[in-house]
Amino acid sequence: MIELVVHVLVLIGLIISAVLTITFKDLLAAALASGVFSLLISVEFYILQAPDVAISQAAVGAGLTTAIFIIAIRATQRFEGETE
Amino acid sequence: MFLNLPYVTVVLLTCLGIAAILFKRNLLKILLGINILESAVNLLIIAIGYREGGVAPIYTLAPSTNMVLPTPQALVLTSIVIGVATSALLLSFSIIIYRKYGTVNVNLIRELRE
Amino acid sequence: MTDPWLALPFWYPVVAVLLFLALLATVRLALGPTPADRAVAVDTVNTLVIASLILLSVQFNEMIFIDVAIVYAILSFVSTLFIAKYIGGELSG
Amino acid sequence: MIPFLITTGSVLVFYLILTAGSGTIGLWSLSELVAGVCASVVAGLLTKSFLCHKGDYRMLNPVRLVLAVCYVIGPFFLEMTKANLDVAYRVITMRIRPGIIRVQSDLKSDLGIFMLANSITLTPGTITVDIDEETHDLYIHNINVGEGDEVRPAFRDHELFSLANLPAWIRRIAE
Amino acid sequence: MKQIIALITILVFAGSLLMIVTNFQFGVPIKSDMDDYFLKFGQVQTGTNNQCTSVTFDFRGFDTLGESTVLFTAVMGVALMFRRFIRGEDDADE
Amino acid sequence: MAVDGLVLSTGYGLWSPLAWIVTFVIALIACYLLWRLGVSSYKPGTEQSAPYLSGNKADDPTALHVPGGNLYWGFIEGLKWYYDRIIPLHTGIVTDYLIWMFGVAAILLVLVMVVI
Amino acid sequence: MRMSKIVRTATDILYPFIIIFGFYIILHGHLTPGGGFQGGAVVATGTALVLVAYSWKELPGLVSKNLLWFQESGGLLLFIGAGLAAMIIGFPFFYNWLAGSGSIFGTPVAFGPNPGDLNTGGFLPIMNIAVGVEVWGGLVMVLLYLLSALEREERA
Amino acid sequence: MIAEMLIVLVLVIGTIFNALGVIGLLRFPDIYTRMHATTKATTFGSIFTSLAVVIYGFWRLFVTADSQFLTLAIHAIIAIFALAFTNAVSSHAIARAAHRMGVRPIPAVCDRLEEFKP
Amino acid sequence: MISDFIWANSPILLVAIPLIGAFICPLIGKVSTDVRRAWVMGIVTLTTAIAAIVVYRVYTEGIVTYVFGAAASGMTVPMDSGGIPIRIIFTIDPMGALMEIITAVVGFSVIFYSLSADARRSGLEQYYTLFLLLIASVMGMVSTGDLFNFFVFIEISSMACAGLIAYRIERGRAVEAAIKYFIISTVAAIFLLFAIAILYGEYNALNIAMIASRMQFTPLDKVALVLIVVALLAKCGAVPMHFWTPDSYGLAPSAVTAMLVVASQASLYGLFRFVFTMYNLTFTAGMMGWTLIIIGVLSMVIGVTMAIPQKDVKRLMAFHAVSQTGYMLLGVGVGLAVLGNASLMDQFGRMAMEGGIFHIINHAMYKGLLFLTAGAIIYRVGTRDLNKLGGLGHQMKWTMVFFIIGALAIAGVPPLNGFASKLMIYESVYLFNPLLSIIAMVVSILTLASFVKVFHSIFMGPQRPEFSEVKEAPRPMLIAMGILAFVVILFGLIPVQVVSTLISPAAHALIDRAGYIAAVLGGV
Repeated sequence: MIELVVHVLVLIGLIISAVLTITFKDLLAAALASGVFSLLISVEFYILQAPDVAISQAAVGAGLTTAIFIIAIRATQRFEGETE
Repeated sequence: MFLNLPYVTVVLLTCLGIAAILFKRNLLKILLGINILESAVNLLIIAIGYREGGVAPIYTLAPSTNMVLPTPQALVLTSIVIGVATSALLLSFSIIIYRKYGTVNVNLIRELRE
Repeated sequence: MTDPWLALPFWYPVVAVLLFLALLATVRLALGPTPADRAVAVDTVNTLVIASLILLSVQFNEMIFIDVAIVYAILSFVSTLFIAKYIGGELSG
Repeated sequence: MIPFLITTGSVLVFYLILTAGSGTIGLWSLSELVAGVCASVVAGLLTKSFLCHKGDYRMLNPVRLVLAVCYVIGPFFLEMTKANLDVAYRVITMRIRPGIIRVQSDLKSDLGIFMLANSITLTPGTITVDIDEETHDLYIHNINVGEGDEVRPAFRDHELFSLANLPAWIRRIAE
Repeated sequence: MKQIIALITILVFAGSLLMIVTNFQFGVPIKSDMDDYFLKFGQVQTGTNNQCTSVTFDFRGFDTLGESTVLFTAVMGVALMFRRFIRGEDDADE
Repeated sequence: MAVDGLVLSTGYGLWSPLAWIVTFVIALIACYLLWRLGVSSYKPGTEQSAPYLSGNKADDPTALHVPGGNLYWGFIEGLKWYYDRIIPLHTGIVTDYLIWMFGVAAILLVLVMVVI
Repeated sequence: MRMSKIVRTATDILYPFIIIFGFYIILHGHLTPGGGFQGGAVVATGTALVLVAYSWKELPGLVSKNLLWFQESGGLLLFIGAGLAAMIIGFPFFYNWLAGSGSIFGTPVAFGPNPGDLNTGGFLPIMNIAVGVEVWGGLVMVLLYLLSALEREERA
Repeated sequence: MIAEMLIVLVLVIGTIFNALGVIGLLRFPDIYTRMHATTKATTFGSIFTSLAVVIYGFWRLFVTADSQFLTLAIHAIIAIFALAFTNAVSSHAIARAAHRMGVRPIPAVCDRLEEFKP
Repeated sequence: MISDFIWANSPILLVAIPLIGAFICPLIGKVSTDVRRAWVMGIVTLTTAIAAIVVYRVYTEGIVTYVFGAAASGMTVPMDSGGIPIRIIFTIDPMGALMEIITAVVGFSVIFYSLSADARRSGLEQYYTLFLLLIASVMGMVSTGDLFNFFVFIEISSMACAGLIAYRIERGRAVEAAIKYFIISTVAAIFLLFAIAILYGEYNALNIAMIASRMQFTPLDKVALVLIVVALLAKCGAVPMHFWTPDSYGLAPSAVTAMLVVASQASLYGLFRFVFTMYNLTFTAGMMGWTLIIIGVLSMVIGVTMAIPQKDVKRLMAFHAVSQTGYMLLGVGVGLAVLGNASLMDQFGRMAMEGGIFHIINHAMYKGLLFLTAGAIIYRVGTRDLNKLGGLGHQMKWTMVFFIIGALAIAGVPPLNGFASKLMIYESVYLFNPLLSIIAMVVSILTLASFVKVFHSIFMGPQRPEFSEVKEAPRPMLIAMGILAFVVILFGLIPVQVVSTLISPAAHALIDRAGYIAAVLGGV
């Protein structure tokens, strides 16, 4: 029962962070939320007994994708822009 | 035991990713949508390979018969690497686009039409 | 599997509480007026999740799963530094 | 050469700690030792210019290392516990009076100022916000500035700690 | 108009993918004969404890070669993007 | 017969490259013969080679060239109703392209699921 | 631009240990969770730590692009060469010709969490090292190129 | 039994401090005070929850003499060090960045750094 | 000894040699430019030779299988596994061999071409590396018998293509084309991965033959089928998803464009492989066939009508590529639609499929030739606007001849190869549905019309003063074009031999699902 609770919490966190990633107008915040998303999906892999994948996802999602993304934001623009 | 919650999550994440791809106008946001979509597929593959009460496919203790399937993990490893490579390439394209066009809004990146 | 220590009921509840706290911290992630607030929230989530990963590795009785937590502890530092460097306006050539 | 040896040695120790309990030669197996030496030589070659950046080898002194361990589990941990009780009190009562103050320190080495800054961050009511690169003055966010303290231009470093004189410890370790 | 089409599309996708939820049962793989082979013989054939690695590098090693090549390709693409131009390389075209 | 191997038969029609080549060669020979019948009093560079436009002076040759964009003006004008619909579809916005892709997938999904 | 002195000192202390931890993950890829890609990503992130704490231009001769190119190509060539070696001794491509051979990396493996049986796994450790080296070079190179793009942005 | 009690005690302490940190994160008015809550309390709490794992590992090592529990304990200690080390430094980095970005401590009584760098 | 080695390992050498060439290429470029050229040329020649060996092997021995990492290369099913293949298996049947011929020929001539075309540019080491990677990935895509491996190769090919499209980044439009192509192909690859996940979850197998033998046609299989079809249609540029095609074909360097055509054909090959081998005779065969037919007809019509008003020569040719893709889809779609009916199949279905498959190879050849001529013109003249070009027939005679050959071939004028395949498609499709055949013919006429326009604008007319300095294209370019033109004429003159030796076995291999399964799983 209690593992179900843990599982559900992680899945809810996934959905929330995905929604936040999409809805933020500030791309920096979106990148942060995407970092949380990949962290939580790594936890989900961990719970589903895939530690290799969890390390991989943590390394990529936490460290590198966020870093590359922030450099890209720095090189482009930070806000999404309201105009069509 | 866990019902089919991971699969439901996969469906929801897929919808969110597609929504980000189709409704957002910013290239970097579209990239984030693609990332979410990829993560959804990865989660689906891992969830397919899960066995109730299984342990990781690493022989740390005595041999156990109830291990989760190893192939999905191998597939997802490959898929994650492909995801990071995709992100890197797409972001560098975006940087060049911004340098040339002054924007990353897809509605304004349309010199090639008709 | 017959290890009596595994039946001890105190790992999972703590993990559940920690993850719940991590979810609470995402509220600050959603609200935070400045990016720095959001970075603090992400840092908090990272710490809490690392703690729960360490506990989960004991729960699963797989001692080497703890490597994941170490990797995450190190790597989240790097991404936090990148964020800090960016919002401090120091990220340049 | 000396930086390479120091880096390799410390890295090898870390590797051996990581793989402790793997075999029969002491706590380690033979292949583990061989792999550890190879890996640490490579890592030492690649990172020798970092760990011994300033050409300052005083941390090789075993007394200082022992003191460092004592420092972490002794006074530092004590201050940290107090800090957390303090935070708990402030979280519950919301009785805060924050401000950024300037702290002067006579620590000279990089490691010393680094340890002091981290100690300040993890101990009562204070967070290091910025550092003056030349004079090593720390700018500190204090959650509860004392009455009348906001007019003081600078503090001494030991005034921040109440239970133990952490700067003195750090001076003994790192200077 | 486009928004409505996109919304309908997403709904259709969600409906189709819900079939995954109804057809697969979480925790019970439908078939597992290939993976059972890996779990049974992998340790003996490849001499590894980590069956995930043995699948990644031995049984499906060619995929891993492809994966590394993907990374290599991406690095090449990024290097191509940020290369330095040689002098006088103006595009005569257009 | 060796020629059989060169005939592409589709059941209703056939295509024989060999016969075609023979025809082509015959046509070439005929052309050559016709060319030989001509009078060789042509001198390049004189007014014989200039185009005769009812006695008017010829235009500058470069101005006579019809640029490619104008070639099928009539065709495009005649199918204006079609082109007015089809060209705006190529908007140049990548999201629209993705909507097309997802839309086709959705239509096919509905077809596969519902119709059959 | 550099970050503050505290971050730089922390980087100096942490960097060798991150590198060795990445090596640990690479070398133990066939025994514990981890492997070439994961370890390579950890090491690359360690280098990213240096890149972020210092300015990428003032790195003391560590991150040279030539070395990175060589790592990238060399890792992949080692990988594919391990496969081709099987072909040369008469087996199909990617045949695990070292497993169970009794020579280097050829002893059978025992059960255990951290048994120190590094000398097992056939050519899997070689491949792990190859992939690790390649991933390290590749990811750091991506970061370096993106950072150099930033610099060019500022000059323009 | 004593070990169990100890583990439960440590876990409870850790959880409480983590909770306090998160509450502080939600309640405090500006970023610097929030950072007080998160940095100190969550680091301390996480150290305590991980300390439970260390105690568990050493206790089981003592009982069973199985070397994998030594691995567990050592890796948990390393995780604790990594956690404390990186948390302190990264909170300093964020605070510095926030101040450079122009976030001022809102209810502050004094701001010496403002005078140092106008 | 060495010949035995190469003979036995030829399927993997086909992929491994370009890969090794690509891995060494960035290092060797640091030595000298000439060394790099010689290296690239040698690698491509070697690849072509190996491809010839593989093709010869396939046409003499039947389906060739190669198992990675098994104790013996022919051991597709291990003894103790209970009859399931567990490793990655290369399965090359005549259809795959046909695609390998295309890749080898086009790749060889295109590398030869670009050695002279791009000699004065920067970033050439990455350029050639990506080119070799593209060749390797296309070879892998058409050789592999494993679903996930196909996905990996398709990712490599789309990344290499995107990098190559954006090669001239000083034009922002090239990067725009590349990013559009890359986003669409990434989403397509995610679709494919979704389908793979579903199929893996149902059958716990990744081998195509294994999945085919276990196929049960559940609703999930339908979802997977739709995802696969849409993904690969998008990758090959069929109509509602064709928007990336003119952009990327138009903006890439011409040599790359010729190779992009081949990469698209490889996706088409994947589509045919999955539909025919994995889902052969399901209850969706008729519907899928009609889907392919409708999409094919749409591609033909919209492609050619959009081509007519274009002013950019390469963009115009790109729209023709869309239109020609429609022919292939039409031919093979007709074959798929009547797959279950043996009498109809004998009557015209097989012929339609042969026509469609023959069109693949013809299209790769003449479209490659046309793009190379366009590239030569742009290289010498510096503009691609049809309104500004004119009168080049005076100086670029050989280019004009090659252009005429290509244009007549694409329009289906005898005696060139386009005519042969189009004749087969017309005749057989007429029996299936006369309307479709008539549409195809009309499209063919419009194709001819639009190429008359191109020919007129580029080569006809008086010599223009601004082009008086223009010279003939460099000799390596002409040789590269000559190779392709030779193949075009050759296939036009001996279509029967080509059809009976190359095309008919390929079509048979697509239909013969049991043979494919038996080659992998051992007689079922």
